[in-house]
Amino acid sequence: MANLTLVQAINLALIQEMEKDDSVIILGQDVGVNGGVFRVTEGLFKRFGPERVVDTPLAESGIIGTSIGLAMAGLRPVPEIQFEGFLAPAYDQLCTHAARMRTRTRSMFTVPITCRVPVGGGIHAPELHSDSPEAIYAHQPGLKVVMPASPYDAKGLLISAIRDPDPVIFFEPKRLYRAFREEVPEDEYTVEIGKARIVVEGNDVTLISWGAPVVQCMNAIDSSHHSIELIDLRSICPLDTETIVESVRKTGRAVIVHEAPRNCGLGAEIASRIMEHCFLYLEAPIQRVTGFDTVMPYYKLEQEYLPEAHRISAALEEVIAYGTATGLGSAG
Amino acid sequence: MANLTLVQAINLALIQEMEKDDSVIILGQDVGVNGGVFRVTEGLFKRFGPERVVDTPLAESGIIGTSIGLAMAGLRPVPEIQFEGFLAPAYDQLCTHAARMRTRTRSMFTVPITCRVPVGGGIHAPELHSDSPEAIYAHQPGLKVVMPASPYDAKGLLISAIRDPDPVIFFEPKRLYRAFREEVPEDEYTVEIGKARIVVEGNDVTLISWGAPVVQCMNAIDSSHHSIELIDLRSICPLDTETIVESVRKTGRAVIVHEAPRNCGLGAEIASRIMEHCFLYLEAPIQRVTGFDTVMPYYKLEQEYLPEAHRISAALEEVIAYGTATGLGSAG
Amino acid sequence: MPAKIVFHAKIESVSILDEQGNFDAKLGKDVIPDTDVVRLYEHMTICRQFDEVAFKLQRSGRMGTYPENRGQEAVSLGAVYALHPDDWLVPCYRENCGLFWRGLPMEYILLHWMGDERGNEIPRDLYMTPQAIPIGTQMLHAVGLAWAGKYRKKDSIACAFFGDGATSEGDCHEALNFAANLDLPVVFVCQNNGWAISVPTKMQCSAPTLAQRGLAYGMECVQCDGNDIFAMAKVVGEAAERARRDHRPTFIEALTYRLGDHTTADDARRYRDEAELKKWLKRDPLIRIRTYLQQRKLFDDSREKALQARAREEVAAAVKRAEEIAAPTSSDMFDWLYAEMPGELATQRATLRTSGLGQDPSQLQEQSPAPSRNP
Amino acid sequence: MPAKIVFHAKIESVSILDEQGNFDAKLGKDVIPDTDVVRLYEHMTICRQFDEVAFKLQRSGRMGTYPENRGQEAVSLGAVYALHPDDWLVPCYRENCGLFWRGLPMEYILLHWMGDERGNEIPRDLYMTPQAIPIGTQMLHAVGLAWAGKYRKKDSIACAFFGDGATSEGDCHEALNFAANLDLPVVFVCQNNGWAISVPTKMQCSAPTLAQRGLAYGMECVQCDGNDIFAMAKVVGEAAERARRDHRPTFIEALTYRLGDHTTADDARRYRDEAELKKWLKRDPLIRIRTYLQQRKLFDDSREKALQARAREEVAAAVKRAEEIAAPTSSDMFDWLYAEMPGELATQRATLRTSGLGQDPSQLQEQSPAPSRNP
Ligand SMILES: Cc1ncc(C[n+]2csc(CCOP(=O)(O)OP(=O)(O)O)c2C)c(N)n1
Ligand SMILES: Cc1ncc(C[n+]2csc(CCOP(=O)(O)OP(=O)(O)O)c2C)c(N)n1
Ligand SMILES: [Mg+2]
Ligand SMILES: [Mg+2]
Repeated sequence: MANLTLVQAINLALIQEMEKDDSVIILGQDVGVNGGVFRVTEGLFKRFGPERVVDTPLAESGIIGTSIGLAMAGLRPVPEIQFEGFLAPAYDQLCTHAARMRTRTRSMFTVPITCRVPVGGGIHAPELHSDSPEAIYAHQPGLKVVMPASPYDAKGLLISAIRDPDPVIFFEPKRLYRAFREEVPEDEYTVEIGKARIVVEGNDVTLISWGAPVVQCMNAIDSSHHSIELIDLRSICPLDTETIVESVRKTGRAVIVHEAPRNCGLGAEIASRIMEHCFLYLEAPIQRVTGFDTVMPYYKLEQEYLPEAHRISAALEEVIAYGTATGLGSAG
Repeated sequence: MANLTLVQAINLALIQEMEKDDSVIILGQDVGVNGGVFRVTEGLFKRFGPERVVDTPLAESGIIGTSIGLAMAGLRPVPEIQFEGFLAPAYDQLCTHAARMRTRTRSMFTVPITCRVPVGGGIHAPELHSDSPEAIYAHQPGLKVVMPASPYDAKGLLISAIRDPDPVIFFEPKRLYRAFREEVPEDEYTVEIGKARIVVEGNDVTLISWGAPVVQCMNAIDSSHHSIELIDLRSICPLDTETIVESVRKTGRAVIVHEAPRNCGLGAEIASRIMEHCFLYLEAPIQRVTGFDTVMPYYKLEQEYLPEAHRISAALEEVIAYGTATGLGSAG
Repeated sequence: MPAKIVFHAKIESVSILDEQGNFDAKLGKDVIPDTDVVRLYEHMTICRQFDEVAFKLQRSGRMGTYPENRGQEAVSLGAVYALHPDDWLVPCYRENCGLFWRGLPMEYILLHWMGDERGNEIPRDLYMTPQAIPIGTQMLHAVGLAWAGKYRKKDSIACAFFGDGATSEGDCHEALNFAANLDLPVVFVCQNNGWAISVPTKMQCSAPTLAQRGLAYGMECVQCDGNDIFAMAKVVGEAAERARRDHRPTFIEALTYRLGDHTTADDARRYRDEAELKKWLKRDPLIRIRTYLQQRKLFDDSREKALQARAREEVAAAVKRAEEIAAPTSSDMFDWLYAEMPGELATQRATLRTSGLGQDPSQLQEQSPAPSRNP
Repeated sequence: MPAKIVFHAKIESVSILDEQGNFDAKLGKDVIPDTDVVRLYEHMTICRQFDEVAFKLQRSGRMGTYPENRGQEAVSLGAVYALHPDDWLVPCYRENCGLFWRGLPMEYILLHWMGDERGNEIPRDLYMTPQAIPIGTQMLHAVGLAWAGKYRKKDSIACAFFGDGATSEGDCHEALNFAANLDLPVVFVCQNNGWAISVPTKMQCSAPTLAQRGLAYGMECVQCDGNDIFAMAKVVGEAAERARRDHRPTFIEALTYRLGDHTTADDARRYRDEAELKKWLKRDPLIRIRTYLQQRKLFDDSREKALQARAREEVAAAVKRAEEIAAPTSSDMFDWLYAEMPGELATQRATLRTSGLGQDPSQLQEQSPAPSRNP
């Protein structure tokens, strides 16, 4: 066991997978000597050499497109995209090819790439360094999308992602990179893709989030006297509907929290699934505490944009109170 | 009045706006002499000349990126992207720049472009010629997204889009291009962006769709003995929540139909809004009849993938029956 | 020296067997032995027949959109002829002739255009990727495939095919740039057939040649007569050697012409000058190679007749094989998305529905309406 | 002629005032009158002061990430000097010196990096677009702006600035290709400063020059000493004339060097050789122009002293202006999304919430629980 930050946990996972399997190679901008702009690949260039840790030209479509080719030939590339805003130029290669190659060729070709991408706001970065595009990639069948919220999960999920035979977008909440440390086993282990984690058990309401806002959810729980169940999704796609449904069937209420804009965000999908599966159990409308339906502002206003604890608390209180005052508890 | 197909209605709208305003120019692949691969711009090259109807290099990011520059300088470019699958290379320019320019510059620069894109399946086209990416663009604040389902709306919406001071993605359901004719006023008129259309009034259930599946919805209604209210969204973003909510508060039940995969599709957003606004009125879980959460198959199976009338009918029947048998009508 | 020259370049154009049947013996020496020329001619003839039949299949409603390859056969054939059997072929959709030469059964191409993914289920030992529909995107895959070969210290390289239109896409540039800067063994073969649907090449590249695209990357680049199978074989052979030996990429502009419409959905008469077509009909690669053989008495009319019969037979057999394959079943849509099927998708597969899945009917029986959980 | 030469090219590199202070009188004739050289020097000095102060603002927590411009001032300044006041400037983020010369108040740049969109609310009569964060994307906007000018038969052109790294992006290629093939009046100025964060230029372009990127498009292209304001002004001036006269674009590679870290978030010592930096410190464009002035007695130490004082004052005043601007209010997030605010967004703005919006509390009073609508 070591007490690691999220950055360190990812770094450790990369080292272990690279030692184990020489088909794993890293490519991207500044991943080599510089160790990545967030230092996630620190030390890897020295350890594994320039053939396995490769600085590429500044071209995201190129990074993903060549990774697809590398993967089609049997390697397991782990491309890094520097910020989620710069995943956009690779959208085409990801959705048009990576996601479809197995289907298109009936498994004759597969694309086992793990595309690492720092994600989200809260670090006072410039424009396009603070977005949360996970719903975009979840909407594309054929991709898997994960986002850990803790060092432990980061290591286990990354190892799963690298070993996964299909393309995985591995979003790293940059606000949590060094936010806290956690005991992380030194040996390799996996966290299953597609399984959510119940962070806190509770009975009054189910709180669902992923990535950096999980910490905000914890803060909201800490300041509440209600019994709140917190689910950290970890996997965006596939989504662990079962864990969510089971919880909401218990609590009858749900609040979903994410940084992306509300409109067509992942919250909508989760709310819809809950509604479909828990219709008869719902005691209040499911609430979404999310980024606003406007462009992520420059950093002076980012805190106002993000779903911080006070906004989560307000929604929790409201959802819990819903119906009780007027005796409509069983009306929903 | 003229009896026009959807293609002809769009063509007419383009002609009228170009005659009225010389800041409107058309650019794209094959839009010139060839009149577009679907012949939407037929005759325009001859009528307006090579300076206003411009064949460009084969590069979608380039088409949208230069359109952004043209618009920033005060023109109103109407770029055509040949198929929705090839909108993907322009995703970055659309979401990173077109959508954000006004916000980023506090209206000092604006991007009044109308990006025309054929969309959807059903015409036995090759791979990547049959997708429905509307939710992707709706998730990006700053874009507007529309999709007409009739010649009348096509003309009116296109004129609105061209005059709109902000970027609009104008999706054209290719399956409807020549599917039927409709009386279309010869004079110019607008259909307001952001307003849905109630196609058929009814009381038992609200059926919500847009684009080509609207026709499938009509077929389902024709074969049903229930009183079904059909809403054609027309605008994907902004979404006409009011019309939807009003209808569902009346019917208590809703079915949403779209071609895109279900996961994180627009149906999820609509269902969530209904649930938020109509919670106490809902008598059955809202249902989504959509494309499956798999890659749009090659055309031999496309009919099985698309939400055709029989699948819509099944959902309608089920939703209407829900709760009635067991007397749980008011439980939802 | 205030305004000094810091870079010099020139582009060569290679032709061996020209339109008039003149053969450059020096350049053409040992490029293709006579017996192979016969085989290549026969193969091209069969491909031409394939093209005609495919066109008719579309016209008679037995197949979807089809892009004729007619007139461009020598490009991919000459290239594939010059490559090793385990060099990656990364085609667009006008390389049937080269793909068939490598060993792809013809029914694969038919199945693809018949809207069936099984047309892309290409045996891995053929070392070819499926046809690429989104223009300009596949060259990056070639770069990755070549990179993997280099990483594994294999002798194999990758050869990407694409049109003149494709060179306008950003991905094309990124592919060339990656290959050049990372020293990767890729042969880029641009089929400049004069058109991208209705848009002439000069709107993709107003420079004197497309070959000079490669200069931007410090890459070897060369133009050649794409209707001249000798020139193709020679130029690609040299490029392949450079790739294998030095891990350096090459950009080849093959001058050719699309004798047909863009696809069966197109009507080139709307935008193309008949005179241009006529000029190029005379440059048909098939005529040229036939002339070569005739001049050298390597082929005659009776062999031609037999060949035509064989072509008809082989293509008909391929059509039969393609049409006899049972239609895909709806479950096929779901079965190839991931290695393991997620639960929700399995439900969709089992029910063929996206609605109603959450309405566990047992809820209605077992549950009393929404119990209140509040204190 | 079987292997004939079909294209020839060469790239020139232009230098007028070199590192040693040698001035090429012939090439440099009439490029910049002496009085202007003094003004340009003064301006550069103020910009250098701005850069230092901005760096410190970041270090002391008063500003976010900042990319130093130090060492690259002559590139944008020489370019903007050579352009007309209504020629579009389309910068990246190392063109402060040129933007300030055009008239952008310094506080705009500060506000931008202070995380405030008002830093981009640039008066339209300055004809400049906001700084571009996504690398390589803005050149396409320059192409569109130039196109609009041509369409409107205006005399104005567009000048795009970008780094060596940016030339690897597909969008860069598409921009160059559009400009070349559509005959658009654009001047592309590539600031080759040796690095893209930690990645050296040779990984963006392994060709001998970056200038030759332009050869791919049949575009005029030239290299020049970017730390030589005379060379910059001359080369850009000629390119601008070509654009105005012939509507032809030009690709200019300006050789310069990033004397600082990539941004304040970077530490170049991790990847950069100290010796390289030392070499370039001697080529500082500010030193060079100062030497020129001194040789010609156009400037002296007392003026220098006064200038330094003025620089401190002006920059301090700009900082004051930037910091005095009241913080944005949360409604600012919503107010600039569309010309007209959609209803749902207005609700979000009014409530600053995304939850609870649909829970019309009146429902609870007015409605009896979900009435059954079924017969
Ligand atoms: C990214 C993308 N944009 C547009 C299209 C539509 N399209 C199909 S083929 C074609 C022209 C391709 O021209 P070229 O690359 O010269 O190849 P050719 O057809 O001439 O062989 C176009 C525009 C596409 N398939 N992909
Ligand atoms: C599309 C994109 N990818 C990555 C980044 C992250 N990034 C910011 S600056 C930079 C390097 C840019 O290098 P260059 O173009 O040479 O400009 P310079 O900083 O040297 O002036 C990178 C990779 C970005 N901003 N945009
Ligand atoms: Mg072509
Ligand atoms: Mg640089």
